Amino acid sequence: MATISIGLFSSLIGSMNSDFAVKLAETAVNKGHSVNLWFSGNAVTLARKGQKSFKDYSYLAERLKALQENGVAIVACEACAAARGIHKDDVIEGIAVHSMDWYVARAAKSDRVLHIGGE
Amino acid sequence: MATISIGLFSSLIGSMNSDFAVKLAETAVNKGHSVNLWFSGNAVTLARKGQKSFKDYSYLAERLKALQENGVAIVACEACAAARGIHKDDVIEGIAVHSMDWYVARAAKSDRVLHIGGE
Amino acid sequence: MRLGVFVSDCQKNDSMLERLNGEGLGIFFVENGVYHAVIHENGRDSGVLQKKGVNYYALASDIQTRGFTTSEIDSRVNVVTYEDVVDLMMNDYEKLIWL
Amino acid sequence: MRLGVFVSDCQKNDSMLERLNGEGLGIFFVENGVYHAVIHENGRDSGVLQKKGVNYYALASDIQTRGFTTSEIDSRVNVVTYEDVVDLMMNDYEKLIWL
Amino acid sequence: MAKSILFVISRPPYKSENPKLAITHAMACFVADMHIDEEVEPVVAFVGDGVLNCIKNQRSQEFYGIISTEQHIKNQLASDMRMLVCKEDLYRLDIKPERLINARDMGADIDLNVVGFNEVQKEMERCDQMMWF
Amino acid sequence: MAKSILFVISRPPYKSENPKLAITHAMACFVADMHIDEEVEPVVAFVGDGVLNCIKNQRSQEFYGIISTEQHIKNQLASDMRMLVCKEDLYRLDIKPERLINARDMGADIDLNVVGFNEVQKEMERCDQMMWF
Repeated sequence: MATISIGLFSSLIGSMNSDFAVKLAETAVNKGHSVNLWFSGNAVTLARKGQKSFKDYSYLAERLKALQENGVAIVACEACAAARGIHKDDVIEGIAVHSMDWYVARAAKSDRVLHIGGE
Repeated sequence: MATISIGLFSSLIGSMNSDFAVKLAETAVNKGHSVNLWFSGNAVTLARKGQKSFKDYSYLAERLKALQENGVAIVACEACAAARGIHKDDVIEGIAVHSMDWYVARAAKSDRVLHIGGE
Repeated sequence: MRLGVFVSDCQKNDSMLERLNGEGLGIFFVENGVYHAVIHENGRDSGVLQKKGVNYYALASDIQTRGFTTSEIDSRVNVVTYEDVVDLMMNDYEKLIWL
Repeated sequence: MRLGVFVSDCQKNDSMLERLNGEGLGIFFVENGVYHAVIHENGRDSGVLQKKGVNYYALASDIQTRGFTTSEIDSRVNVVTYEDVVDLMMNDYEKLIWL
Repeated sequence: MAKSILFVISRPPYKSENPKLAITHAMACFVADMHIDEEVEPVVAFVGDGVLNCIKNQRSQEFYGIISTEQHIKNQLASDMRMLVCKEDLYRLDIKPERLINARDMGADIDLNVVGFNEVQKEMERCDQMMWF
Repeated sequence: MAKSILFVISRPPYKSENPKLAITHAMACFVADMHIDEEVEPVVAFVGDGVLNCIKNQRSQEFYGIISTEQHIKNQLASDMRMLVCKEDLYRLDIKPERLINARDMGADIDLNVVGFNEVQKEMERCDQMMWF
């Protein structure tokens, strides 16, 4: 089985990029692949604790927890998070915070990289 | 002097829409106009406490405080904020949280509305 | 190089797609990119569909989310699931671009 | 109706601009919209500049932020400051659109 | 005397939350008189690629667990909100009238109102304020 | 043996943080060997409207109080990072070579490297991984 790194740069709520990335990660894990998930830019908001679930928008916090329990490394960019007022204590349990070198290192060693660099 | 309502829907960091909206509000206030500033969608992240200042990106928290002290009503959309894990205690002092009817009511009574509805 | 390109938008950013070598190219229509596979703007197919030697894929759930059925998809385009996308990524394409 | 339209992007969404009645229209190039006033893609002016009866404005600071000087701006376009934008909004245009 | 706000939806659905925010902001007009001494009448117009929001049988609930834009539009029709759809854009994108959302199953008295862009432009002149999503 | 990552910048500056994130991610490659047993070599390529990032004399510091994309590019050149700029796009947008950023005042030994798109495509084949911003 292979390793895939997914980098997500688009923001939470309403951006279907987030839904796509999470669903792709779930599918890859179910097929036995190893997955890294990196949030940078506005996507760091996905890592924040206390998101309220609305029926209008996809609510991904629980699914991220499940991914993490299934062995997916989920990491948010430290600087991007701090710039948005999201510090270590604000992050969902099980999601880590690292600087960008973590992502590029993991990506370099992955079999596949899908970098979703939108706004 | 006139009243202008600015609605901002694009997110914090790196989106020059935020810089534009804040600079326009500052200019309008300096000219004696009355200004309402509404954050919805991803722009609610602008209202969050604890944003760290980086030289790379515009840091608007202090300027929002100054605007508010100069009489600008700054309000973030309650549902949009909650969906992103930003609750009343997480918001910069002086910025209010209301539902959308506040904005549409203020806009209806304004002389000019500039609604920046980007992503 | 077998290159997989994800097109997630309905706006025409064909210019970059046009330049990429056709041979071995796979184009994945996902999210609003699926409109390329079902909409006939001004009665014409999307310009993106005109490349020779390309394999086209469109994500079924993204088509159906937007009110279309998979039977409406252009015949050049393969309807795929998330499972298919993962397998194609792993087996058929070495590198991936999200435009 | 005197309508002010803010164009903040360099991509060509002329189609909506084309449809809006020219008479009394003001087009404000701000942020990346200023590229319309300085870039000659394939040697041609931006299609957005071709409308008759329109007043064009470009924000000086947004031009200079991107490495251009105000002397490079197309002669049909008025160079403006934030102060000018506020005055124009209040005095010359009743309604405003941010495209 | 009521004020009116025209909400113009120019972007497709399911790319960002933009079109949904337009609809929720329009709905908020119905209670805006809590804050001011007059009513606020919302009108919604779909133009450009925004007309893609109006295609029925959206299945986002099934695939992504989120309420569809279709359901939002139906709720608005059932609330008697005036909603215009630009004819030229429907034609350009080859979307036939029978594909458009309606809320008759919810007892709505009105349908989406397909009009020429000149009618949208008249609404832009008539309204007191405009918000372009 | 080093791995290489190609960072392709296809969007203009000052619209979103995207191009800057590309550059900061590329810089992070220089310390990636903290995490893995080999070095990671970054290469940056500007294509499409991304070439607009390469125009010199950007004054964002003066007008918006933020470090310019120009300064980021100069820092990279001074760190000897290979940076390609697509010739066809410079031509299309009528950007003359003398308008391009350089970092000679910072003692950089290399300049932005203007190349045909075919060279960018070769780099896409050569690299181990690709990130498209």
